[in-house]
Amino acid sequence: MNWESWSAFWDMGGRGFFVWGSYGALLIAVVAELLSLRSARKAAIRSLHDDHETL
Amino acid sequence: MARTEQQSNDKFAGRWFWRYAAPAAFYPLAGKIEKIGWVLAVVLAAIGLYMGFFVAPTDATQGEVYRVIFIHVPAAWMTMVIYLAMAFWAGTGLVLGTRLSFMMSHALAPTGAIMAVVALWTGSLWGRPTWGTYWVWDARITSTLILFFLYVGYMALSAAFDDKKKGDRASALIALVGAINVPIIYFSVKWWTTLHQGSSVRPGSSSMATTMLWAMLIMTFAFWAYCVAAAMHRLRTQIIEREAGAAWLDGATK
Amino acid sequence: MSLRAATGAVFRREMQLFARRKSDWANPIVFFLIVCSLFPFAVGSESEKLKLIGIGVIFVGALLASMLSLPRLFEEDARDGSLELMLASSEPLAVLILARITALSLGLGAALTVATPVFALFYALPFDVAGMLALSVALAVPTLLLIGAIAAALLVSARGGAILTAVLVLPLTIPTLIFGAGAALRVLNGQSPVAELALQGAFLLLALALCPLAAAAALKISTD
Amino acid sequence: MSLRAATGAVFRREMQLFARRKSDWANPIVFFLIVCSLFPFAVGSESEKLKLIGIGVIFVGALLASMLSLPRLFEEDARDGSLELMLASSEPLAVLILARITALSLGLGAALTVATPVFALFYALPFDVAGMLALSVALAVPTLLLIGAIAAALLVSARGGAILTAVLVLPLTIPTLIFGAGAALRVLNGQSPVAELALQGAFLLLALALCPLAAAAALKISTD
Amino acid sequence: MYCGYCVGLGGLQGARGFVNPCSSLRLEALAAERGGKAVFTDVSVNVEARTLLRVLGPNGAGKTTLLRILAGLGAPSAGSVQWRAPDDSERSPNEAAMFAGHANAMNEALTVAENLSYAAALAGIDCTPMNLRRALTQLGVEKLINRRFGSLSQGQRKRASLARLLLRAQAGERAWLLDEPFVALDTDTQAQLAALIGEELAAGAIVVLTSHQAVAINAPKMQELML
Amino acid sequence: MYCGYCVGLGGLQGARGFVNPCSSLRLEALAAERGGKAVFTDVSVNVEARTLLRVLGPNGAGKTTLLRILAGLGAPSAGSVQWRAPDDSERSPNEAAMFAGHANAMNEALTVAENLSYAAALAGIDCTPMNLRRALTQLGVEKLINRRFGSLSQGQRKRASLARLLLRAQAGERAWLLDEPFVALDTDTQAQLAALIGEELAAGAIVVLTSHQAVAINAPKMQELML
Ligand code: HEM
Ligand SMILES: Nc1ncnc2c1ncn2[C@@H]1O[C@H](COP(=O)(O)OP(=O)(O)OP(=O)(O)O)[C@@H](O)[C@H]1O
Ligand SMILES: Nc1ncnc2c1ncn2[C@@H]1O[C@H](COP(=O)(O)OP(=O)(O)OP(=O)(O)O)[C@@H](O)[C@H]1O
Ligand SMILES: [Mg+2]
Ligand SMILES: [Mg+2]
Repeated sequence: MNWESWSAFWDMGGRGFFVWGSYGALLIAVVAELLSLRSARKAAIRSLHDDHETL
Repeated sequence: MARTEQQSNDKFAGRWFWRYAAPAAFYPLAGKIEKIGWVLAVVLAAIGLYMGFFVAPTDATQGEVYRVIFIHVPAAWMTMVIYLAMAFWAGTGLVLGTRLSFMMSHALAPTGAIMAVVALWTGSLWGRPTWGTYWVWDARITSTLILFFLYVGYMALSAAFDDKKKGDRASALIALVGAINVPIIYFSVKWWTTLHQGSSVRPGSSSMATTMLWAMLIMTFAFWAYCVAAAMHRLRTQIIEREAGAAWLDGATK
Repeated sequence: MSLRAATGAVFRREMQLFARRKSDWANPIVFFLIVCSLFPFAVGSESEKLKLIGIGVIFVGALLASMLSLPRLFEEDARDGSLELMLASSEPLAVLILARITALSLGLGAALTVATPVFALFYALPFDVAGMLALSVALAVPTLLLIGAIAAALLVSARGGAILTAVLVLPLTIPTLIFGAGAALRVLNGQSPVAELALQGAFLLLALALCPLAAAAALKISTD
Repeated sequence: MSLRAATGAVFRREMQLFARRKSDWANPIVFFLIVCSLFPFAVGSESEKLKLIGIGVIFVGALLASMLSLPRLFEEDARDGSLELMLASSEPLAVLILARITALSLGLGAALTVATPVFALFYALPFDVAGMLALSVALAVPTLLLIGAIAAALLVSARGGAILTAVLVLPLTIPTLIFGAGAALRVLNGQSPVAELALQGAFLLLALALCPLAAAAALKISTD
Repeated sequence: MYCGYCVGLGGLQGARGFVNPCSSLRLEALAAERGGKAVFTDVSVNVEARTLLRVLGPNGAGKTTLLRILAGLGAPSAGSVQWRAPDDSERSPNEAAMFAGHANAMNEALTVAENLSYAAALAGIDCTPMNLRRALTQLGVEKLINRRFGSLSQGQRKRASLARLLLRAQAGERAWLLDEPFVALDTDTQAQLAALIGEELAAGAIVVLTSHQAVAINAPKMQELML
Repeated sequence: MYCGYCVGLGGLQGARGFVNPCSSLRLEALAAERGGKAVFTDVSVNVEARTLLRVLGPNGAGKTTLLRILAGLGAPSAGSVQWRAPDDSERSPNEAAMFAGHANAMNEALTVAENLSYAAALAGIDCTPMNLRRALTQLGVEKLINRRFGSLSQGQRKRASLARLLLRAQAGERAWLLDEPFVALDTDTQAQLAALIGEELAAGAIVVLTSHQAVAINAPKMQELML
């Protein structure tokens, strides 16, 4: 095991900002992409059924 | 002139490729691939991150900060791989006239651009403690930035057409033009960095422990799985948008 | 024979337009001049500083000026319908496009090339550097117009305007920029610019070979 | 009350358009990013040089990006006829134009302001300079859009495009450029930027008072 | 569909705060120029409420030019245009009339509802969701209310943009200035629009119309103006 | 104005090096798409020399789309278009036909002569000054030959741009594809153009025409195509 404690883990040998800044950005990017995927799908299905009504 | 899908279908009738070139046939298959992708991404990321943070040792020269590598390198690789895949499908679409090929390249582009941003961001954060600066005009870095521009140009162009079909073909062409330019740009930038060498610190390569390497490889596969799943999801959304009115969709989306 | 007649007609018409409408080449020059003169305001006017940035500013200014002239290639023709004459012609479209780009390169390229050494003096650059910069610009403008023609052709039927053209074209011009400005930098540093000039020439030849074909395909896509 | 309703509607519509068409603000930002990253290729990547030109390049880049967004103000509306709704309204045209420019300034200005400090990293600028530069850009973009609206209104019915807009607008923005870049330069040199900021604010107020009236007059001239 | 204000109660304050819903229109010795050349001169005409004014003339005679002047979009080179309320007070063109020209005046990126409420706000109309829905229903396109305008077919677009005319709080309240309104409409929609024009006239409005097509309109009163 | 090549001497080399001045046109199971949607399908028709083909249909039926395909400006989504010389050899659309669409295809900064000789060169026509003058004279605008196109009135513009059709070395040599040619013409010019079409037909040409206006044309043979 590399880490003595959780605080050592978060500290990353004094480079926590850089390491967690990177992983955090990845997390934000992934979450944002997933949300946009989901909202795009919802919008597509909604307009699909709208179309059916007007046809 | 590109052949139309109808003509192509006649000519190649019966081959598996053409069977799945029809959106209706590919829709369920894409759904299955997507599901497998999500599962693999989560499982592999869990294993890779565990190995990266808890098994792989501290790097002798860089300390803990090197752990950025487990996401930086996969993201950088995906940036390039996705661009190639995108250009490949764009070319296929232009040559064979299959709708699904264009949809495939549209589905890949946003994920590729996001990967470029992740590679640039993580690289910058890594650069500060290792090279003392967030940004260096290094060949590899600069090419990633330009690749990001090419992604954005592709997406902006396809959004600029009201006529979807035109947008498909136009952006496919620009994807191919970009793909031809990528190596030219890479070597030009490389030449340029040697021309201006001196002040900037150059990325050194450190020999890696095998556990580090394994963690990185597993994370790379996790990124692959994620990108495939995201692209398949986007592809299915596009099929829904574009095939509106087709009878088979009613059952598929209920 | 008929191909020669058609190409000749395209080229001649472009030249007539240049002669008839002074603003077609005057505006890009003025734009170039303005961009070049903005930087001293923002950077400060010490000649040492200016010398450092001069080459870059002038080269980027020339790139932007020729990029903003790109709509001239097909936009007006698409509006008044004369683009269809070119599209309907039985002569190869790529050759006709090449004739157009050649004419535009000669007109715009000559104007920018002549203006370059003048602006170089603003930036306190020595004569030999100014000359080399003019040569670089003369080689770079046709390359940029060739690459840009693809984007201009695609955007004939799209919304987006100058800014989208720039987003599509500028990244592709980075190699030209590197070697174009590089040649002048070499001269500034007392080195030989031959390698850079050779590479610029190679890019121009490559663009000559590929871009008209791509632009023709693009035009067919966007006017279909 | 009806004036409030009309101005509110103009402002809201502009914001809806921003939300609906991501490319309206994404493309200018990418253009800005590309222009900022062109200069190092032409000037060299030594951080000392870059620091020198960084402020100027970023400021000019922001100016060009907002200038190239100007057609968005009236061009599309003129094409689809909705400009006539604004012209026919009994509310004062200048106020309606001001609402539009305000919305565009908020959208584009915010995007450019957020992007500025990031790009400052390319040029190895320290954090405090990056912050001041962002503030300067935030003040300069509305000023530029206000001045530019006059040109955009005049060019609604003219041929000439982006390059003519640039030729008309850029010279008028030189004071903004001098003091905007000046404020950041002061911080870089460890001095106080208060005077420059005050002047920038004064320009903005002056533009706010005069430009909408001039743009309204220009729009009436060019659509008559 | 009878406009009480107009005929009997001119000048009386309406229930929802509306004054003088109908107008009359007077052109005096009107002349116009385009690009420095006279298009028409000395046009004088007097139009009362409930009247259909057909503007006739060949291409380039200045019909569009005239309608734009009536809408306050252009200035005459001589003469005057006066919109008057029944109590003879003057009204601005924007309060008195709505103009529908060749273009749809709808942005393709916005929804039908967003476009229409923008148009209403600029015309000084207080556009309630109910008004909006009613207007679209009258044209048979209420289902499209939240669709992006750019995603509609040509016919749907034309109908949705005509709904702008029906947003007024009360029928007959405003004059309609229609420049070639039947262009690009199929015969059903042409008839429907003609009926709407008829109703608006009956409710007290003035309608000024240019059209190269001969569509029958049931008008209480009719005048013609040859340019 | 009689085309000898066409009727009696098909395939013979003409005096100035022209082969097969007239054409026939065959459409087979033609279908077209715009923006991914089918506009028309399965159009088959056979047109011989000296025939006027009227293409009919409501707005949006695909008339313009069809004419552009015939001119080689668009690709069909299925089926084929064949232009054939009388000796049955295939010809390219550009050799066989001239297309005149809604736009004038003339640049405003250039003179009439410059515009027309550009158009001729691209159409593969050897345009002598005599040809050019004759074409303009036939339309009554020979005085305008050296005027800047932008300085002409709408009617003059239309006439000058129609001169493009008359530049061919010999009457009847090329088919004419005319998309709404009578729009914006006054009645005199309409009659004049109708007469020119009649002459060209008599000389052996095919003319394909779309028009919402009913203008009488004196055609040797007439076919209709309903879309
Ligand atoms: C094509 C894109 C890229 C690839 C394939 C890539 C790949 C790699 C690899 C394999 C490493 C670890 C091996 C080594 O230390 O050399 C690495 C390290 C690094 N990369 Fe990247 N990278 C890319 C883009 C970037 C970008 C865009 C940035 C910065 C914005 C960046 C910054 C860094 C830094 C700071 C390191 C650590 C260097 C060191 O160990 O001294 N990289 N990259
Ligand atoms: N923007 C303009 N600049 C200069 N002249 C113009 C302009 N628009 C129109 N004209 C001229 O003004 C005159 C009147 O044009 P107008 O559009 O009012 O005619 P119209 O009667 O509506 O014709 P149509 O039946 O074709 O709609 C025409 O001679 C035309 O050439
Ligand atoms: N650029 C385009 N992109 C997408 N669809 C188009 C485009 N141009 C036309 N269409 C569509 O193609 C169909 C056929 O159009 P076309 O112009 O051929 O009709 P048309 O018969 O000539 O009509 P009109 O009588 O109005 O001239 C229409 O439904 C139209 O909406
Ligand atoms: Mg009109
Ligand atoms: Mg048509």
